Amino acid sequence: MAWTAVALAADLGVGDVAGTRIDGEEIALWRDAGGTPHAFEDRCPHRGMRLSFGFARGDRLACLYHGWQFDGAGRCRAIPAHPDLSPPATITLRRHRCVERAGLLWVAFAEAPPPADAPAWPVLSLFLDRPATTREPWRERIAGTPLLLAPQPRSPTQSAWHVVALAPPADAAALRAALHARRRALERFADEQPAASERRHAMAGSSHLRSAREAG
Amino acid sequence: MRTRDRVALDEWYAVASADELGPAPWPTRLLGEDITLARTPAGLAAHDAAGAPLPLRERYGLVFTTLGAPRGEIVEIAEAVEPDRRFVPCGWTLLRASGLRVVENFLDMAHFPYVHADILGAEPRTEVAPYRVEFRREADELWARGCRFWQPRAAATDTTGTMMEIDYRVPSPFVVMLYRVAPSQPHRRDCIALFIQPMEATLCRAVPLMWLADDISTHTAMLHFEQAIFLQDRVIVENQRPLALPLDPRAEIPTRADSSSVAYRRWLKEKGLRFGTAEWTGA
Amino acid sequence: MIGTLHDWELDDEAYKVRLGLALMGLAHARVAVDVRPGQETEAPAFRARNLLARLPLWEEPGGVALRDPQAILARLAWHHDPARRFWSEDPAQADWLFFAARELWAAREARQAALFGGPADHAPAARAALRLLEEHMADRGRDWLLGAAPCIADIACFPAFQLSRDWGLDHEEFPRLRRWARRLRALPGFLRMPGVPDHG
Amino acid sequence: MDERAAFRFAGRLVPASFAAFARHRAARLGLALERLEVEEAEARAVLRGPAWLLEAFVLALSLGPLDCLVTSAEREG
Repeated sequence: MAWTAVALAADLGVGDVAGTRIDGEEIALWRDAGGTPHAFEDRCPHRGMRLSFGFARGDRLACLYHGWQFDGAGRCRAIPAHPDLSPPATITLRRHRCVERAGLLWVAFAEAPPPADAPAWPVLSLFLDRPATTREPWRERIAGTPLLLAPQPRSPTQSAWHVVALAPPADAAALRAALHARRRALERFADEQPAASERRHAMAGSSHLRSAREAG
Repeated sequence: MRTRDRVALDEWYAVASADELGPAPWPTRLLGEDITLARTPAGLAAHDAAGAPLPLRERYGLVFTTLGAPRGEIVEIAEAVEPDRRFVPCGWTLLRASGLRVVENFLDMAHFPYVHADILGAEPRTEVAPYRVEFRREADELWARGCRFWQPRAAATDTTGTMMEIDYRVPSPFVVMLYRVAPSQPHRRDCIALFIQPMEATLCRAVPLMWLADDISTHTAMLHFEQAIFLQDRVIVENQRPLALPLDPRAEIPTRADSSSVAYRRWLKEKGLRFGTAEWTGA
Repeated sequence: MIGTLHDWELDDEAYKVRLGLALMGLAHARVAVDVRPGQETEAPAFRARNLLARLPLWEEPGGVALRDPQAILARLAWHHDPARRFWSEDPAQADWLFFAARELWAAREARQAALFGGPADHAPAARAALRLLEEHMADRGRDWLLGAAPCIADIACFPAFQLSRDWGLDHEEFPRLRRWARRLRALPGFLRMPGVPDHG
Repeated sequence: MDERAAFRFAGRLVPASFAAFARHRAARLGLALERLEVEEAEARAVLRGPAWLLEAFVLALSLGPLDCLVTSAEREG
């Protein structure tokens, strides 16, 4: 499966910027003023700042550090430190393929036929402290509602499921409750594995907090 | 484990504020090694992880030590002995970043309108005018001179905005300073120094010290101004990729505004420093 | 001038009150307190006014003195804001104020440790609390914690989420909180603090 | 407004890696690299492009790839 779902389409509004990961690769997602979603390498080519900390300006994404602006094609369009100069077309960042299908945002690192589209109703994204067990989306009926569940391997120890309904949910509250219960059960199971290192990784930054403790 | 980077070892590092040390052992970390400080009846004492005593110096209200054999001295700051200076030590902050990234960020002006919006810079006045980089071979220091940047609120006293003039000084790899025209006493220069304690390659503590020419602001106003600025910078250096400072420029695109950044990396490369760089392999 | 806030720009608890004052547009006085490195909150003069020896501290001319940010927000929203725009009639407002005070306290501890060093690792508990908040927002499917309008519970819960990157927790796992925080940042009068941008 | 500029770099250079980096950087900045000669103690390059990008080129090359130590980077014409 070349395409990976990374978010519900409804969770990335116009002008939103968000960070995500596929197999540990950091990605900046953003949606431009025209409604088109984009997925960039989460790193400004200027000085390495994560672009997921940046901000959307119309049809461009600006880096928080020095305000360098990139258009939807990933091309640098403005360098504020040199406001009168126009950046050459060769200054670009790494951009991934990004499409909106079946109420989900999908990202691919390589060319592949786009995922199937279908009418869909947003449900929620579940973020799990356990690895993805599959890369293939699957269909399942939960609480009387037919669902599409699209897995996202985020890191060796963390994943997400992005869930949309393929028909208007019969009982939305029951559906969400069932999904949260599923997540809790899966994580409990993961906790029973000999996976101390997994939990350590699950908490980004905990290692520096431990070192901070040593610092007194 | 203590780094084997000789260049990093042979420097003095600020590791504590003098007034926070008491008789109780005070553990901290330097260049990958646990060290312990204390103030005993006989005076200040420190030892490394193996229990060997470490040399100590007290200056500017800070306690300095080294794990190696420094050839240089702790930086001389002339403003520190001017009696009418307002001395503002700003306290220590932890940063999950290479101390070298922190120095490089301190040298940078182009980020003012974005990271310190409406304080040290504001759109649309984002231009970085040309400035001069100087390698002072005799003192082994790096300077960036004649820097100018439009600042809407350069200091606690400033309410109208000013074209700020700044000189930057890097006296050693983990210490960085600036001199800027004092907004309320334009014939004098404020002095701000940042002392960094590299704990691990990508973890450090830092303490800003200021010697200001300012008869107007309260001590706390000057302190809070600087602390807010520093926390805004912390967001940046904790989220650069890689966290360590790349000495190889291939992955980045410096332009003229980044001259001081390039000069700093070149100076580190020439010294052979590796701890805290992206090229550091762990030994 | 309805009162005086004892404040530090870097303090996330005091920020709740600052933000509330700004959103409600209430004129007030501020006293800047040198918490670090001056330890003024530990000094007898401050302790005499707040036994907890921490920020915030809110004092009114009539003698009212409050130290819990949730309590101060409630006072501002009910008593001082004539239109009571940030007071919710929903009894759950109190529940979420206590959530901010109790469950999200771990986020404050985690941030303190990340910024200044400290003895305890509260990050897992803080993350767990933020996951509950995300779950609530996802189930609610509405714009604000209690429904159609922002209230003081939103203000009280906001800093713990917005500042989580200060202690190494990215916003990746919290799509609904991210959108909620963006809505909050767009409110008229919104006030930023270091770590809280007002753009985007 | 393009201009043509010649640069001279001196230092301890590893010719293959210095040349590869120079080509890479010229391409990154959209500059035409018209001539490049690299020896162990010095390198010369002639490029065409906008002045500020020529400046960015010489800046990046003054740091150089990791295995090279550039001691001076000057424009010759």
